[in-house]
Amino acid sequence: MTLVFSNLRKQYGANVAINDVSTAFEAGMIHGVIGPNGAGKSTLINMTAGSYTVSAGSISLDGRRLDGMKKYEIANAGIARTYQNIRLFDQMTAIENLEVCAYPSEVNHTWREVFWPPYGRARAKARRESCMEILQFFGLERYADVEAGSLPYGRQRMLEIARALAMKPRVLLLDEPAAGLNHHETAELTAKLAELRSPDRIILVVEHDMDLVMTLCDRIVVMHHGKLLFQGSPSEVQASSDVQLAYLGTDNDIDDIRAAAQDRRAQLGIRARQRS
Amino acid sequence: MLGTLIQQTVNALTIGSIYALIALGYTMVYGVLRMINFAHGEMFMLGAYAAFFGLTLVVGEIGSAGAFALTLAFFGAVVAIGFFGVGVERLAYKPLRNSTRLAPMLSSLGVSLTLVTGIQILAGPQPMMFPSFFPTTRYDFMGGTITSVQIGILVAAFLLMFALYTLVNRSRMGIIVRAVSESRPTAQLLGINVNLAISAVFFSGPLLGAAGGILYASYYGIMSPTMGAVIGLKAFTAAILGGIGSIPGAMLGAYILAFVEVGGTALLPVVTNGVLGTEYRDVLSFVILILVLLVKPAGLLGEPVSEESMVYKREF
Amino acid sequence: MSSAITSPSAKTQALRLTAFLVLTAMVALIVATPFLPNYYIRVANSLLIYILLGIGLNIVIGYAGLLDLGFVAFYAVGAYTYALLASPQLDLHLPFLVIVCIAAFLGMITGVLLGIPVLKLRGDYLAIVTLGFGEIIRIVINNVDWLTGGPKGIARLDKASILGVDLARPVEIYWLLLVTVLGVGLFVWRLERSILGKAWAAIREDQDAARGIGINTTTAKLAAFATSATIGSIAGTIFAASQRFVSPESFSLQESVLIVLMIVIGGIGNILGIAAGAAILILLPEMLRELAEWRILFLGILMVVLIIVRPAGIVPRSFGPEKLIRGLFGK
Amino acid sequence: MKLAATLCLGVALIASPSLAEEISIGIAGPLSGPQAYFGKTWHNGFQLYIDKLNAAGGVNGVTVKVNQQDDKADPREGTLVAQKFCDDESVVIGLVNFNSGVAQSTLPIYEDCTLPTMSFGSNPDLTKQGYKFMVRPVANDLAGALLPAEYALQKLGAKTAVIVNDKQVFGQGISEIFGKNFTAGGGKLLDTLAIAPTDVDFTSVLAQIKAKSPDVIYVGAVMPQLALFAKQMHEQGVKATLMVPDGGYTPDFISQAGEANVQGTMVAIQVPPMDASPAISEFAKLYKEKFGEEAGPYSIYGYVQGQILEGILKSTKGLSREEMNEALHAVKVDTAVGTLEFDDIGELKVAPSFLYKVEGKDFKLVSSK
Repeated sequence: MTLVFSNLRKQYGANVAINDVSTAFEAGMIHGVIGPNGAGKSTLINMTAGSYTVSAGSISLDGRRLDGMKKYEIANAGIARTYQNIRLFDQMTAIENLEVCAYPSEVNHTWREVFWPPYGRARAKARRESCMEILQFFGLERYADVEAGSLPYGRQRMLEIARALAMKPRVLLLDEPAAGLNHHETAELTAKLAELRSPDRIILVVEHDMDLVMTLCDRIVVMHHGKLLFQGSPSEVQASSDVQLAYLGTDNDIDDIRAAAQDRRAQLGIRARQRS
Repeated sequence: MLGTLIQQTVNALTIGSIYALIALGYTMVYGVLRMINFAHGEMFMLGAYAAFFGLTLVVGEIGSAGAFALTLAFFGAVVAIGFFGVGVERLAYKPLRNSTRLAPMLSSLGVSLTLVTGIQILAGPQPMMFPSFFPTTRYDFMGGTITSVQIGILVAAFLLMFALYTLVNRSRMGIIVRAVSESRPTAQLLGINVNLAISAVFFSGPLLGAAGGILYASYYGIMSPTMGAVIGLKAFTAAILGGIGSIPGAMLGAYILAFVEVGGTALLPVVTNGVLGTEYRDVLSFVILILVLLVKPAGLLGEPVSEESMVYKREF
Repeated sequence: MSSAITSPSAKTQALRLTAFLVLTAMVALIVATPFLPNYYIRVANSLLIYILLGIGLNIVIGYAGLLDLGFVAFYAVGAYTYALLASPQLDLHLPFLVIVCIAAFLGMITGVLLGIPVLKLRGDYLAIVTLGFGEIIRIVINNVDWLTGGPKGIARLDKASILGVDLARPVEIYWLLLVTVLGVGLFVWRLERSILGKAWAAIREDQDAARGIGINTTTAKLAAFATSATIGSIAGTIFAASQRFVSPESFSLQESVLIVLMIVIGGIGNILGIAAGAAILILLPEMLRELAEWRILFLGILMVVLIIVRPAGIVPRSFGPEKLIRGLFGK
Repeated sequence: MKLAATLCLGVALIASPSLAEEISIGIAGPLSGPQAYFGKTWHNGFQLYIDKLNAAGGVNGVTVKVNQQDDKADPREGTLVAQKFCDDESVVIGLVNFNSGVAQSTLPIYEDCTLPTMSFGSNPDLTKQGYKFMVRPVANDLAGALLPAEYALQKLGAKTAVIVNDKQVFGQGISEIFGKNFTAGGGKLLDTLAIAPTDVDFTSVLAQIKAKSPDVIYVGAVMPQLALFAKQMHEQGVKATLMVPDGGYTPDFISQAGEANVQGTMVAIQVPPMDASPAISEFAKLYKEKFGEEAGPYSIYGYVQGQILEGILKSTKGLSREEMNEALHAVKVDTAVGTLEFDDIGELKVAPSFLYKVEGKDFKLVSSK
């Protein structure tokens, strides 16, 4: 199973955000996408998930074109994502956030569920059980019946990943999963994500936290100014002089500050408008 | 034919100017609070009543009011309603600022009901005569007729809108208001006094609305407690048509709506060969609104909202 | 957390008592109403119709989070369906149940037809466009005189009857409405708990994220619109059958706004809340009828106060029928 | 729980006994909302006469209590009020519903509980449905629109007319009848234009009319639209004779439109001239004294209904609803607007009709029927 970007391009007017990116992501691995702010990392995720349209080039999963599909169709094709600014269903309980992911496969039985109570009860029970397993995996089972919006920030991050998993995805796109987490939580997250590595799943992580990326990822894609700068294993990336120059080099300090500022904003729960 | 055309154009411009004054209030409030203020039409009504009773209080008999007294009444009333608007915001909307979006909207419905009924009880439910703020003279012009009152309304409305536009774009307060409209949380982070901006909006919106109300009442020579409801709905439609949140959009929407209404009255029976009469005028307005929104979902001059930049996840 | 752990039984006890009191009061009222003078039965009928409308509109507003200000259009569709098919107007006199089915179907179709063009729009734009549709339908009804009688309306509608039993006296209409409200309420309650109901909630909370988990928001919203329209149309049919006269003034914008207010003041997304909201907005003005316009003033002020004190409504979303029943049996 | 309290309270109220020598009259109309003005001033007119009656010790010792209710001009609220009157046994006559639309939904209820009513709605259909317990003490639209059409054709020599109506029951009904009479008499109807009942701006409609230059414009609407129309018509330079129904027969019409703008306007109403009858001038004087404002356009009808009630109380055999109904149908009474009696379907036997022309600040009688 492979997710392929070929000659991918995104532009807003004259501003080119993604410029001719071609690469492939194999199943069974965790892929990291790194790069300075504005390099186009999140844009890649947003295009893959159908939040942004593709200006040119294509995205395909096992030969099936994803670009041009509607957002929900992409999700149903097996692409699940999390968001940079957490987007849970705040007034639904934690477990409902997961249960609702069964919608595409079960909606056709709605009438049976409504008019035939035994069937409804059986479905509800089955849904709850399978979702409870996922919650348990993330250590969230005691929050199952708590409203998602009232969970602590770190739990919300976890819950969002749990929701993505409840979609039984083939591709998991994580947009800065460690943003706003403290060291302890980041370590916990890293461990959980490592367990998610599976031969029939592609995992893509966009992240600023270098420790997390370097420990977790099997392969890293480095973006710079909308272009693909380098790809390879963590050690190769660390060894690459190009990457050092462009990313880990002189700009490093300022980026740390930016990343920290971004995390702080996320912590405050602000969903500020962003001009792309 | 040309006479009719000129006539209808002047009519549309007059009505459009009044719609615009009110639509501005809707759009500014929406800009800073993302709230539909259903009580805004009542500011329009209160403006007329305030001017009328202010005048009665000062001069005693309306008929004897001189130009000075009328001017004084006009400005006194609009400023009073401006402060009243700020007070209403403090009492009825501010406690709900961090609540759902539906809550302040429905609170404003309650305010609207209270104000209309309050005036009905205080001043009586009957329509009342309103003194004309301009002496009425008719000018015949290429077969069309223009009255001095119409000219007065056009001039006054243009001046007010120009003043607002200048304030918003040039003054410090205008910059603050625009910053808050752009993003309230960011403005807050930057240390901008958000409350001040909101108060400014709730002062100037009702002020313009009240001015519209006085012009309107003196144009038609009449005021009634329910006059705000109908015109408020139309102005709101205009604001949405132009793209709610956008100040030029509100003005554009108002004039377009006025031209659609006038054009509908004039042309519907002709175009449909009598099948649809003038009674379908409002249907035409709404159909045009819907068509515009289908092509431009955020109105004519509104900024489209991209999903990643949604300020609010929940729409209500 | 810790304070809750100290006295769980006290909390359960309190809940059980509340549940018991609320349920007893409701049952007592339902049973007592038919024995009251006709005026009270008529008031109860009015209340039940608004509860039915509230249940219908709540699907769109409370569950799916779409602000629909033109709900009254569907109410009008149902009412005029009955008026045209059971009156001297077209000299048609179909049986009540047949008309209910036709009206439900027409309501659903109208819901879908109105839904398709507007569901792309967000929040406030959706509100004004639905409002526009409501007004369009009212204006059209007011003007196609040859069919609807125009402003004069349609009078002398047939008495409703089911299987030979007349449904015309206030108490008969009361039973009809009660059965309908309970049936529809149960249906909607189960619908809310189904997977579709959960999808509506997700759309309400964050429709882009809902798309992101694979929900076709267009069809889910259309389903909400259609279900709500069907219920509104059924309510209209019963309204026409009980009033035996319909005219456009019953379907004004104010009615739509009233139903929205009812839902929000009572407790959005909750059937018990709708009943509470209807009680305040329909019963209270009726109780204060002698005060003429003062009652409206009072209502306006009360609205503002209630919304400020309880922005999420009198009955919280979580305090639904389920909680009531569970509370009673201490589960 | 609130509900329970209400209901208990209500039961207690109903059970309270009423005085034997006092009857209640239920009167329902819009007391809140946009039409509150009409309902209120109409009710005031009635109250005025009843107060006079009670102050004089009632009729044969029977005093009258007024049970005033707000129907908000809404058929649904109307039915609740109707049931309330029905359930209250002390109510023996209902003066009901300013709006024909509301009356359509309440009359069946009154019929069921045998409560006699004097209906205010002027739509001709109301009396054609076989109700045994209703009369209409006001002229219906058929009478109201005949005289102006005849006068326009015969006295003004008008050949063409344009009709404007507000698409409400009254406005549309009466203007259609005017149109029929006008064309039946040989006139030509150039156009019928509709306005919304909430409109205040008629300039665009007037521009349409101006292009057609009719001899007569008939406006089927109510105040204040009539005044606004007259004012704008003059301002826009439309030259035609304006004819309006009874709503215009009020000093407000002249003052709100502006004296100069309504000169020559014709108003049709069933009320004889104020100076022709001392009763009417007395009414106008009393009203102003009591309520501190000029009488509303329909206040005189309320006053007349009080006079009819007095007539009934004088002639009735007893105070039961049935007996009152008989007396109501058989009554023949001199009122401020002339002698009134009802035919077997409850319409006025002779519906007087008068046509006035605005001259200066006054309405001058030009024709009657």
